Amino acid sequence: GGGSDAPASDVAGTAISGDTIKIGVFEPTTGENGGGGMQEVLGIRYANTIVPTVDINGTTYNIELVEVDNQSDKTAAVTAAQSLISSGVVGVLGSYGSGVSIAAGQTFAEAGVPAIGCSCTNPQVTAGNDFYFRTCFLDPFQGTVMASYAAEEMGYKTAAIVSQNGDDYSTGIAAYFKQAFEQLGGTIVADETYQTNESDFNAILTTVKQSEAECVFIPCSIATATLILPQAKANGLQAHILGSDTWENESIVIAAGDAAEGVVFSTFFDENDESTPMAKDFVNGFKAYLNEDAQRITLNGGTDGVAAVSALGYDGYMTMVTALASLDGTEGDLTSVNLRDALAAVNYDGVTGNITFSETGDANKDAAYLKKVEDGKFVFVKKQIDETK
Amino acid sequence: MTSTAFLQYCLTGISIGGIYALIAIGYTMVYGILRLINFAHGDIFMMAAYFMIFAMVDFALPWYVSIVIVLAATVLLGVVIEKVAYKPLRNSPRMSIMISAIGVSYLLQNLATYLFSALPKGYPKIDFLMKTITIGGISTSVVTFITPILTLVFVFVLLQLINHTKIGMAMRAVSKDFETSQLMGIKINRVISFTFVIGCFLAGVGSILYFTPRPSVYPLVGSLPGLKCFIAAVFGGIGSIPGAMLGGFVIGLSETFIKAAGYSEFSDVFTFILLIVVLLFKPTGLFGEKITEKV
Amino acid sequence: MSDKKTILSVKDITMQFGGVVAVNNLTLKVREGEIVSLIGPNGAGKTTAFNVITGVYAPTNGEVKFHGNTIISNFPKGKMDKLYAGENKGKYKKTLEPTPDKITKLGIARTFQNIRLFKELTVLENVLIAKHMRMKANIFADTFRLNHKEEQKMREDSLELLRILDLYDVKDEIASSLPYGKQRHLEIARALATEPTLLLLDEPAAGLNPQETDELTDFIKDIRDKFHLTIFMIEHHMNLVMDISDWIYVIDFGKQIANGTPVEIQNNQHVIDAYLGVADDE
Amino acid sequence: MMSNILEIKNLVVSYGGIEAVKGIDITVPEGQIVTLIGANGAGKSTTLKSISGLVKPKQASILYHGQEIVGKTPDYIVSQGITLVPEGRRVFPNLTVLENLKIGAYLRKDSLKEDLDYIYSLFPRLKEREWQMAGTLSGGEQQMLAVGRALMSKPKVIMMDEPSLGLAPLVVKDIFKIIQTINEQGITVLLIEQNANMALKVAHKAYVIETGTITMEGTGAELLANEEIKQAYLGKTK
Amino acid sequence: MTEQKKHKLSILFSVIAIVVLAIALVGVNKFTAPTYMLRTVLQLGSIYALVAVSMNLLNGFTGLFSLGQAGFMALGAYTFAIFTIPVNQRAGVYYLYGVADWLANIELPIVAALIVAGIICAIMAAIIGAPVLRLKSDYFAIATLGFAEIVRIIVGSSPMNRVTNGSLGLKLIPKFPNFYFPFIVVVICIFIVWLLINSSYGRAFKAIREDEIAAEAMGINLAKHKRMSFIISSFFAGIGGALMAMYMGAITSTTFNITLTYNILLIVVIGGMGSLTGSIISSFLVIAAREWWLRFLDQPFFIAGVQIPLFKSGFRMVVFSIILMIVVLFFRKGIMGTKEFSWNFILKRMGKKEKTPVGGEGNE
Ligand SMILES: Nc1ncnc2c1ncn2[C@@H]1O[C@H](COP(=O)(O)OP(=O)(O)OP(=O)(O)O)[C@@H](O)[C@H]1O
Ligand SMILES: Nc1ncnc2c1ncn2[C@@H]1O[C@H](COP(=O)(O)OP(=O)(O)OP(=O)(O)O)[C@@H](O)[C@H]1O
Ligand SMILES: [Mg+2]
Ligand SMILES: [Mg+2]
Repeated sequence: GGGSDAPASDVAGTAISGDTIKIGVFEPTTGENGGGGMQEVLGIRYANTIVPTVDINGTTYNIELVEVDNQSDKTAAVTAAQSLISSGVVGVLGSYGSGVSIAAGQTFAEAGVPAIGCSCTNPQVTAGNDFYFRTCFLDPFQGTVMASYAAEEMGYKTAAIVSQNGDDYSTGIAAYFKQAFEQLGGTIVADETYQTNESDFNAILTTVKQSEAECVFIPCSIATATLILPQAKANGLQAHILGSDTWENESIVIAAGDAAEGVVFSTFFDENDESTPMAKDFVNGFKAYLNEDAQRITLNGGTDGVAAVSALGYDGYMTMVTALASLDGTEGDLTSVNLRDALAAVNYDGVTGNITFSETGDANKDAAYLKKVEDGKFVFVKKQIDETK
Repeated sequence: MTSTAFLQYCLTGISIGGIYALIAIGYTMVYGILRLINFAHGDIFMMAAYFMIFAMVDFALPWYVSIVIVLAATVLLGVVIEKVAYKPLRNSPRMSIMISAIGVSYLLQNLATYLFSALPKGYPKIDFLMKTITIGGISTSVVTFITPILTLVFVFVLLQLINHTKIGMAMRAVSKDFETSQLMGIKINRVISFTFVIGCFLAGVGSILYFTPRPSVYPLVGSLPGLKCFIAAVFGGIGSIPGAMLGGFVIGLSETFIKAAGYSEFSDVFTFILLIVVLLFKPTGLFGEKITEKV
Repeated sequence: MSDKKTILSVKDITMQFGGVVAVNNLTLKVREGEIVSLIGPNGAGKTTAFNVITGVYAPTNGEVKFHGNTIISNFPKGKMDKLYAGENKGKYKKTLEPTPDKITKLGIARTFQNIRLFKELTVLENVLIAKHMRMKANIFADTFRLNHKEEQKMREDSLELLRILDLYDVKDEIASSLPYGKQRHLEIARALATEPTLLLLDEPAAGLNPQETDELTDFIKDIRDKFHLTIFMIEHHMNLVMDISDWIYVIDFGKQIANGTPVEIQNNQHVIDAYLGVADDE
Repeated sequence: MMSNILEIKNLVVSYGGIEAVKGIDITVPEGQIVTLIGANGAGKSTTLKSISGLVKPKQASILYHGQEIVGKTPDYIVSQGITLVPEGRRVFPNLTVLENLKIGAYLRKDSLKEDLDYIYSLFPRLKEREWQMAGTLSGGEQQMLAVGRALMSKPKVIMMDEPSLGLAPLVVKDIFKIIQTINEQGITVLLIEQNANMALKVAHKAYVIETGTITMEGTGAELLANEEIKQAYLGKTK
Repeated sequence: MTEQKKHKLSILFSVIAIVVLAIALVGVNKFTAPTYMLRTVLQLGSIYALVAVSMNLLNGFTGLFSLGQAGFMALGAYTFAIFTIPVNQRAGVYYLYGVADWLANIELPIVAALIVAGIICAIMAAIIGAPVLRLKSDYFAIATLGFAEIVRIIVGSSPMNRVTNGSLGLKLIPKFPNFYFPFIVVVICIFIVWLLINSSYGRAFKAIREDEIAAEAMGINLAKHKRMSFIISSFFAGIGGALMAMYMGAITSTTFNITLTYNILLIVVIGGMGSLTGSIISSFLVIAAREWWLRFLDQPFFIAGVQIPLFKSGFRMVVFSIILMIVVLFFRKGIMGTKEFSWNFILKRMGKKEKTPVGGEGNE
């Protein structure tokens, strides 16, 4: 990271010692994003049970996960990151929610420990940070995808936006959606924001209703989604509700019930996509893993549905392991900085698609999946390819 | 703004305002007696929602039984909190109890996360509350409609209780001076518990009314309503029950109309500015007792 | 009457709390160097009069002059205009409502009926605080100790005062831990530290036993002489009042009902009826 | 021989290590006026507070009608018929004068009308101020209210901590008259007074407390005549 | 004589203690790995110590119950960030909305920006202080809380996009130039507050805390003194906010929500309202406990291969809240009460030993 006293090139990093490799799991398990964060952790834990060891140059190392809770809070995130570093991790996975990742980014960079953001979509996470990678697509792409779906696929001329004040994830996507939608000739007729932890949206929804927008784009947290949907229904809102990647989460459908019908959102992963058979195995395996233990079901929101973030967590872990396995050298010069270089060159076929990283550290993913809620189920709508790539 | 839209906003504002009022009364009563800003009050409200999920979803009890159970459990929770976290600090500096309250608030939030996960849970449907009724062109659910009415009824009953009964007089006496109250033969612990019973009962009712049309519960769901109701209580003059009610309605209505005017981003800013302006003219809130200190 | 200069002159002061008329058209004078007492039944308005003079309450109507300068002046306004019960509505046109600190700066210090010390602070700190007002240094100079000499002098003066008032030995004690009598002394010491020319004492002997009250009598005389003070005092202990007062004002229901020397007052039937009662047989 | 309504044996109270009362014995015969006199800080108020349960003694036996009341809560002790007029008035500032009087009778279930009239006849000033918030009363008015409030509970024993503080001379006399009147009605009085002259005059029995110990006891008249007492507490005689 | 000697000895002891602490700090820097958690805890703890001290100046010393600390920290942090993010990287930071023209080419050195952050907060305090300080106790608290929320929302709102980057927040804020930087700044700031508190003005503040009416009767201008205390407190809160921005490297407006104020209040009360040393000690303890010592509670915990059921994610905060309440129960007035740490205790012991040989010294 620029501005720091430790340019990426000459940090020492952490060396692997002994027969155990520590991987940090930097996720919110409490606070605003505690729910989604936990699901990502579940994906990572599952991956760890599948591949608990890695062979580097003929030596087998155990992989130990070191989990730390960043509390969905940026101040806590920096210390949480620091505590991971001090426990000797060589790589980090996470975090759900871009804000905390951005906050902790420099800490990882200064320590020379590479991090893979699994589901954080804000460009700022990887921009200007040589040590941050990510396995998902970015907000600009996602915003564009949703805008083009609304404008081209559905032919909507007017749209409303509802986003969260002070939240970089939500505001970021909203801004890109607005840009793209207006470029495609549409008009944004209402642009509303709400405060963190808001739970009453009636006034905002009435305004949206008044604006007579044909669709409303609501990039928000899972909790907000479950609140806003029933209120929209009660309010008699006719506009088509569009969501962002966070919305692929069964707890929304469970909590919101039929109020969620018809909602369309973009996501990273389609468990029914035939083109990647790995996905099928993952889905079955993961469901079995969840059902093994009632506690896991609770943490997954009371169902055995597979959240996209779990898949991304799984892929993040596997990407890390692939990079580890590709390291050469022996104990002593196996360092986190070398791991970073290995990651930059990694090529891994994951359940969410093929993963290679660009200059900035972003996965070269060019596809987003659009899904729709029908009869309480997520139904695949279409695969959207990014033409700019 | 069309007239139906206007009515719609009014209804929204009055309804949410009624719930704010119910919670604000809890704040105000506890403050009135202990001079304690009970930071945990919003979280008690949140816990009440989880109780309802247990009762109706996990134990599949009918709604009328569940409501009774929820109210009882919420009241019990409040009384237990008082006994464990506040009572031992009765003779400590005010700030210590306040920190204990913050501690309870953190504890409830974290305990809820720890036990139920941070993912939102659906709030059960109470059918008769969700029935749609149509009045003068706008349709709304029963709950929206009865919330303000219930609030007014409760406020009326409470005012009678506090101003015209012995226990009410005892509450006002205890609020100023524990020792002398004891000298009058008042069992202060009982009076304080009673205050928590009322406060938590109202939080329980508020919780049912609030979550029925907003059926999603997660550990932090009580924090923002908690803060707003605290503001409502101050707005009306902390310690005053009609004040808390008025504060609740004013805040509910004003934030609704600010959002209606297209300034949703700044709705809280306006609310706070309104609060500060009111305080500048009425330094102890709208109905707050003037602190006349005889010199 | 002597030809001493009038130091404090209260004119037509009325103080109303809503409908309650606590002080009603009160006029009185305090001459330099004297000890003047204000007596009257409970609730007569004595403390309220003190509160008006020291700026705690802005009077509803009337004027207060100190050393010949008008320091407080007011007339009924707004709601009070209707409620006002006195007769001099139009007489005082000016509004002058200084805060208590301004009055203290002018040289009027007071003690309170219910002791109001800085309870958690030490005796010395209590006195030093009273000296703060007279300090010249600004907050910057004071923080960075650029006014070392001034601070030094403040400290010395305070210690000197404590020595005179017999509080030196307890200078590092917390004020609230002192026995009641000492607390009364400290209140007076603190008031003296503001370097007043007029000292108002509100029931200085309340809570003292007769022995201690006798000691207080001498003490008040002493400080009057030592600090060249004028003393204006509210008291219910008649021994004390009659012993040291040069002049006594009696008020009832906020109105002056008599004034004169102790002997005159003791024999005033009106005062006996309203306040003193028949003298004891001993 | 009259029975003792209150017997205090070996009362020791300490505030954070400092002993304020160092083992005193006091007996209060039923139907009498007993007074405690002593310098400031001698421990008089502490003694009364211990009896009414506001202060937990380090060690003591306090028998009321032969029943141990140490460790009981203040509200219980009040319910048994022991009332305290606390030092410093302690009226409820946010309650009206009338409500203050009513709350004095908190534990009573019978009609208050007569007693209210009685109190108002003792202190006509309170009648005038019936609806005023007690917090805005003058010092003396508050003192009257505090005494009136205690009387409202119809106690068997009334303990008064400096009831004449801040009262006008006329009212002081009234207070002592009231003390005698209620005593004649059969109420036992335990009185603390700085006005030792008056207190000793009305008292059947008196104790002198100095720095937490009892240094002298006797009938009121005996102590009144005692030279040491005159020297230390009575001041210059007029 | 003994007084003076005591005074001199105390100063000597304090100097020794400071030197020892400084050496310890150098030791930590030299001999621990740069990743060692203690370093983070010390840095963050010192920042919290400064904000806690600034809050204590208001709450503990002047008796003004303010809940506006987070607002001033936000203001300080943003001011600092805006002026220090390297000019050549601004485009990257303001990637979505662009940067305001007036801002595009201003870059201040770190120390200057710190002071500017403080001054902006002081000015803001002066502006809002005039009306708000007329309010009493809890009403003042809620008004300051309102102010803090207003600042936070406005900072993160869309009209501020080109200055504060709106909801997206700022990143690439310069980090501490070296390990010692935060400590030096914090020590200087706290030392100034300490000087202030022990000056005549500090005593006036305490008088206001004890009894406003009496203070006013002593000639203390309430409005003026309250305003001074508010402004100074805000100045240091601003610097604290700026340090926080440096520590974090990236900020958004949600960082400075009401929970932050609660956390600071908690530190102040646990340390003891009206005790600077209390605030300092409690900052380090609270931060160390929450961020370091209790972390293991979030990890699955095994004893002899058996997983202990309670230990799982989230348990740490549950335990932390319980500890919080227990601490309040046992230290009702906080760790230090209103007392400051002092050498008197040790000096008294020394005095006792000394008395026998020196003999005459003690007598006057
Ligand atoms: N703030 C107030 N609001 C209403 N009434 C008040 C207020 N302050 C004083 N009073 C009334 O004014 C009258 C005069 O009170 P004040 O305290 O001046 O009496 P005082 O002469 O000092 O009596 P005491 O000797 O008992 O102290 C009293 O009847 C009191 O009830
Ligand atoms: N709450 C307390 N904490 C600490 N010390 C106390 C407390 N209350 C009383 N004391 C101390 O105990 C001693 C006895 O106090 P007490 O109030 O009983 O005296 P008193 O005889 O009633 O005196 P006074 O005539 O002043 O009312 C005094 O030295 C006093 O300072
Ligand atoms: Mg008076
Ligand atoms: Mg006493």
